[in-house]
Amino acid sequence: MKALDVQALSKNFGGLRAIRDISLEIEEGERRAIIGPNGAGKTTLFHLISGFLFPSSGHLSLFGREVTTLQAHRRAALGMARTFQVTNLFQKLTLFDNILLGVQAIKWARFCFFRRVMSFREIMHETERLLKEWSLWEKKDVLLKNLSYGEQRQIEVIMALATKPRLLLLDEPTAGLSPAETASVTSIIKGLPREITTILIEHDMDVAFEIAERITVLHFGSILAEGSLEQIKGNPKVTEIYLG
Amino acid sequence: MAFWIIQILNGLSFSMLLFLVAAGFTLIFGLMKIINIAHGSFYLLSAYIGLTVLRATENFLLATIASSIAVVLVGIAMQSLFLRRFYMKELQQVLLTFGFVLIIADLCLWIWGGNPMALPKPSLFRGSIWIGSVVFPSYRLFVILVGVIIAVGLWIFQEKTKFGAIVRAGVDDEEMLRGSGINIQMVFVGVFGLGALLAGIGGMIGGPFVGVFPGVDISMLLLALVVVIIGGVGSLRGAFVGSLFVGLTDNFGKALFPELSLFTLFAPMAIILAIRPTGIFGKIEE
Amino acid sequence: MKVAEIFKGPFLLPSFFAVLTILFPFLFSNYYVGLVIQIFIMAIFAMSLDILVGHTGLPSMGHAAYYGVAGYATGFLCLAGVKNFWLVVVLGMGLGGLTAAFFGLLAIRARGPYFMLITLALSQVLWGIAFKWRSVTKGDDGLPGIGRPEIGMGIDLKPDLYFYYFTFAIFLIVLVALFILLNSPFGYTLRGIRESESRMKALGYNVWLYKYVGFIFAGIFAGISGALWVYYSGFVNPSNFGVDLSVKALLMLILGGSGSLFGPSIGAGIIVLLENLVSGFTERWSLVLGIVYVTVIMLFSEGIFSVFKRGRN
Amino acid sequence: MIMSMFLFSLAFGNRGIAEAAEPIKIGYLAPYVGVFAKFGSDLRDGFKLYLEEIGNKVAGRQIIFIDEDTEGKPEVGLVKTKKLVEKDHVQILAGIISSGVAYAVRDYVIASKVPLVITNAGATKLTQEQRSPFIFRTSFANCQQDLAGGWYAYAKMGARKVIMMGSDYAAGHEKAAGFKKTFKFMGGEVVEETYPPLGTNDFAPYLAKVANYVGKVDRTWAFFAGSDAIRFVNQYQEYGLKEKLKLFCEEGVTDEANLPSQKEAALGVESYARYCIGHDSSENKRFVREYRKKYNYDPGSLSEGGYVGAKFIVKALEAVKGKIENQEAFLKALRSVKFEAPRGPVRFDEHQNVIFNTFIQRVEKKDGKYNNIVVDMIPDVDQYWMPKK
Repeated sequence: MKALDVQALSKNFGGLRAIRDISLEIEEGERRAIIGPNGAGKTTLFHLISGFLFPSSGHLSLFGREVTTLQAHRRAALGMARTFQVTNLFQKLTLFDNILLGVQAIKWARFCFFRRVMSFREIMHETERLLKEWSLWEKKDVLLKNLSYGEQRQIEVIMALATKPRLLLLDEPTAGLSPAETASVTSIIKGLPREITTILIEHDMDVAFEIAERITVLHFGSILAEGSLEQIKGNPKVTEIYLG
Repeated sequence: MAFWIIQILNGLSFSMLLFLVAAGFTLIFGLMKIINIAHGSFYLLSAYIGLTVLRATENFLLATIASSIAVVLVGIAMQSLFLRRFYMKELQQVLLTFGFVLIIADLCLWIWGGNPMALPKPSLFRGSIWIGSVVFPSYRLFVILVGVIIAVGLWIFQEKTKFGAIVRAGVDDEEMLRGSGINIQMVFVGVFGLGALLAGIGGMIGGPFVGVFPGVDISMLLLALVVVIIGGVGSLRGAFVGSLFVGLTDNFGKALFPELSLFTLFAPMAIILAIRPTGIFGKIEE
Repeated sequence: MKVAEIFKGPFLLPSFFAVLTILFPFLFSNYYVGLVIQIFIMAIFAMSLDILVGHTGLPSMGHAAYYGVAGYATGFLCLAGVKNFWLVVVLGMGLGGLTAAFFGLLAIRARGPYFMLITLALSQVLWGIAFKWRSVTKGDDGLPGIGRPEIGMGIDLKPDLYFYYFTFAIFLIVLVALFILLNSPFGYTLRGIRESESRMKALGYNVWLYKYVGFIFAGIFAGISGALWVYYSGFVNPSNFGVDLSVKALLMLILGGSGSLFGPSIGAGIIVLLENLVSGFTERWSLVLGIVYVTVIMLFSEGIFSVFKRGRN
Repeated sequence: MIMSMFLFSLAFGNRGIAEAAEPIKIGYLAPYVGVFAKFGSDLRDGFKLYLEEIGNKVAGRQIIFIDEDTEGKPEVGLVKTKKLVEKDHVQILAGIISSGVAYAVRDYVIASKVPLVITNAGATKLTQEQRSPFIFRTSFANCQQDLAGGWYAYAKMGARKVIMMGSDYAAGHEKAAGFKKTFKFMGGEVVEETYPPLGTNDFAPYLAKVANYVGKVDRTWAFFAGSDAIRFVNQYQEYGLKEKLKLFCEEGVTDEANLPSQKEAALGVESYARYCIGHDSSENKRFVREYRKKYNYDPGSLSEGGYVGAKFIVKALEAVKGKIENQEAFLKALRSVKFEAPRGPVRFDEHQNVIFNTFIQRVEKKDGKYNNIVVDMIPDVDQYWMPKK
């Protein structure tokens, strides 16, 4: 069954045609990277897939279900999670509360208003487990704004995983990280369970090749090339647009 | 027949006054995104200062100049010394303006007392003129004239001058304006001063028929709010159309079915709020 | 946390004040007892607003709308002979919530300054109706002669002393209710929305729905304070919808520190005391208040305790 | 919760005031802001004039006069009344201009058992269905002189059809009802009634409608108070209606307090009033002379209302030798006070509302000054007065 099926998708901002007639199919469990120079339309494509933007034309279906005009939170409820290129977390809340909101997002308990969160055992334990697994437990009471940029990038990924997604969209997860931090985030992503389909936007070619099995190259809003690592490495057009 | 002409002229004169007050209010909100609760206080202060100068010199023009200068200085001081510190923090700025309402209102009460007063009309427009079989005060025609002149002036300022273009850009996308290297704080001071000036002129124009009394600041603020919501937030065209609508509805409401008159003001506002929260010409801010 | 823990640790200071407020009426004249009743009622009103401002990041400038609706409901019911407090206050809360449900549909679409403008405008629509619909609301003269209610158990609320303890009890109930509401999953979600709506949407939360339900809760709790005020003063008129009331509630949050449990109550205490005691000393009390408000915002824009908090972390 | 600490230190132990010949505290409520501001200060000046005449002392006890501003708003009036009773512990309350404020404070005054002597607010029900032994009125009920006016318009002025314009608050509607009752009783017809809101600045829309009735009705009845009255009379002349459709209004419209701002616009306007400055009794001449000497402006009906209110209270205090604490005796004494006031003989009816003669007056200009002169007088008018057909 296809995790994501994109049919002739395009998006115009007034005169600017940001996404031109893109079709894309990603199998369940696959690890796809979308690469391309700045302004190729990578993040816009992500917004269209995740429902933050609605397409001018074309269709989009998630695990076989038509979602073209479905609101962002409804798509997330179908098992899609995403991270943001610019860190987008709850700065004035503690690390524990941040992850808790992720864990709670898929539980019915989230609507409860007459019992304190602490009384929901499974939410508290799940949050604790996640934090311990990522060895961040001792920083659980620190306000997020007091954590380093590197840690915050890591938490973006943890937050997405907290909702137990079937499809994970990662928007430049290693942007602005030191080589050591990049290595640790890359190994975390590689270590994800196989059944989670992962789509990765990456500016850095090496990271893309490290994680993904297939690559799609985007250029001025349309697909320049698509294929396995070897096909893309050997493709002259790809090297041309990168080396320019 | 004369009844309708009189009513339309009455309505128009009130509309022009509303336009002066609403135009400043909507400019300040459009660009700086704050609800200036102290906007009515400019009307109050200007009318009182104008009254004092008029009593001393009997010269309406001189009084208008004096009160306008005073009010603009107060406006600029309020923006550059206080509101500026809370740039991008709308809630704190709005609450600050509420503090100024209390200060200005009580100072005026202290200096000019609590007795409602009316400014004497300019000597040229004291009489009344005949329209058909009915008499109509000439001062109200003067008010309509001043309103139209200022409306045209503002239109030219906004469409033709450089500062006008900057203000329009700011209203549309303030972040972009900041990005383009223009000193945004100077633009804010300019707009706040202009808003104060307009409300100040409104105070002088409204002085003779609406009068000046403790509480007129809040009632003027509410009227400006109704005009801006109906006409469209942040747009001068909206303020003009809104003030025409409100001025005429209020006037005909009072004349034809008086017991509902205030309600005829708020009902259209409620309807427009339900359909299009930022008014006819306003921009939807999702 | 079991109940016992509540009165240990962080709750030591507030429980000391609780005991003090119980002894209070025996130490002060009826006038100050009346003042503290006003503080309790205003604290409930400010706490209800804080659901929106402090926890959801929605700066409502028309919160007096629900306070006034519940006030008029109390007035009409009482004049129609309904004496039972619980029935009236539940109806007041219901009407407050209903008004918020209707206004929420209009206001929640907008954001930040536009949200402030629309909520302000909506509350003034109700002011206009109350002021103008003379045949029903008696306009500016309002509805006088609203007696104190009966709460069963044979307690007569006419003397301010009993009404004092009754209002204090309602204040505590609201405090605990809000403590639970704001620490429930729903409360956490509201704070998540305050911090970043887009992140919450990406996690799968229906952000509009939570804001809407939060808006209704704020209306319901505001209804309690609206009803209590009318029972305390025995009078309601269009000023119960006043702009000054909505703005004063915002000031209480800024002063006491929004987003905290006791912030709104502290802010309410300071402002009610300021208004009544300052007017006792000088005829220019409104000028003094204006200056105090401006100075407070300039110095403690995150609330009076932000100065200490800044030091701590 | 810091307010408990704050209060604890502030007000501990303010009980137990020294015994000696305790002063008598009178709490006074009047508006010094807004539409009724001028009326408020007139009412206080008249009240204080009498207190000064008796040296602020009754039976050896000092009188302390504590003054609070109601801003003419019912909710503010209630808060200030509570402050006077609970904080200042006043023994008598007096004043109140607006009927709205009077209704708002009624229940609290009765509950706290402090006698209230209303020196202006004509709220009718307070001395009728909602009367109480604690509430007295020395000014007028909101239909009292209007009943006489309605009869006079029909019987003496020959008016058959009128239009009516009143201020849209308690007093406006109650006074209109009084005038309508006797005018219709005599056979007159009220063609139209309009009630512009209190504090209307711009009467233009209403006056344009009045212009339609020129030649179709005999009189325009009007009741507005304070600054509304000033604007109404001025704009009535501005729209050229003064000559074409004569006004016949309640005294508040062309009261002495308003004449300096109305001047020419009020000349010749007739009204019915409980007090007229032109009344030539020795007591009135003395009062007018003293008032002008102390405040150098002309006393209007509000000034006289304040003066008479103070005299009623002091006369009752003298009757009980200053023992205000014996409330039963004080109230009984107050009920039976009778004396010759500037407006003429005054006494209370059994519902504790004052009885007086009603004047018909007209504004005349004499050596540059505008004043009301007496045209006619209807004796002994009380709040239930009806003409004999």
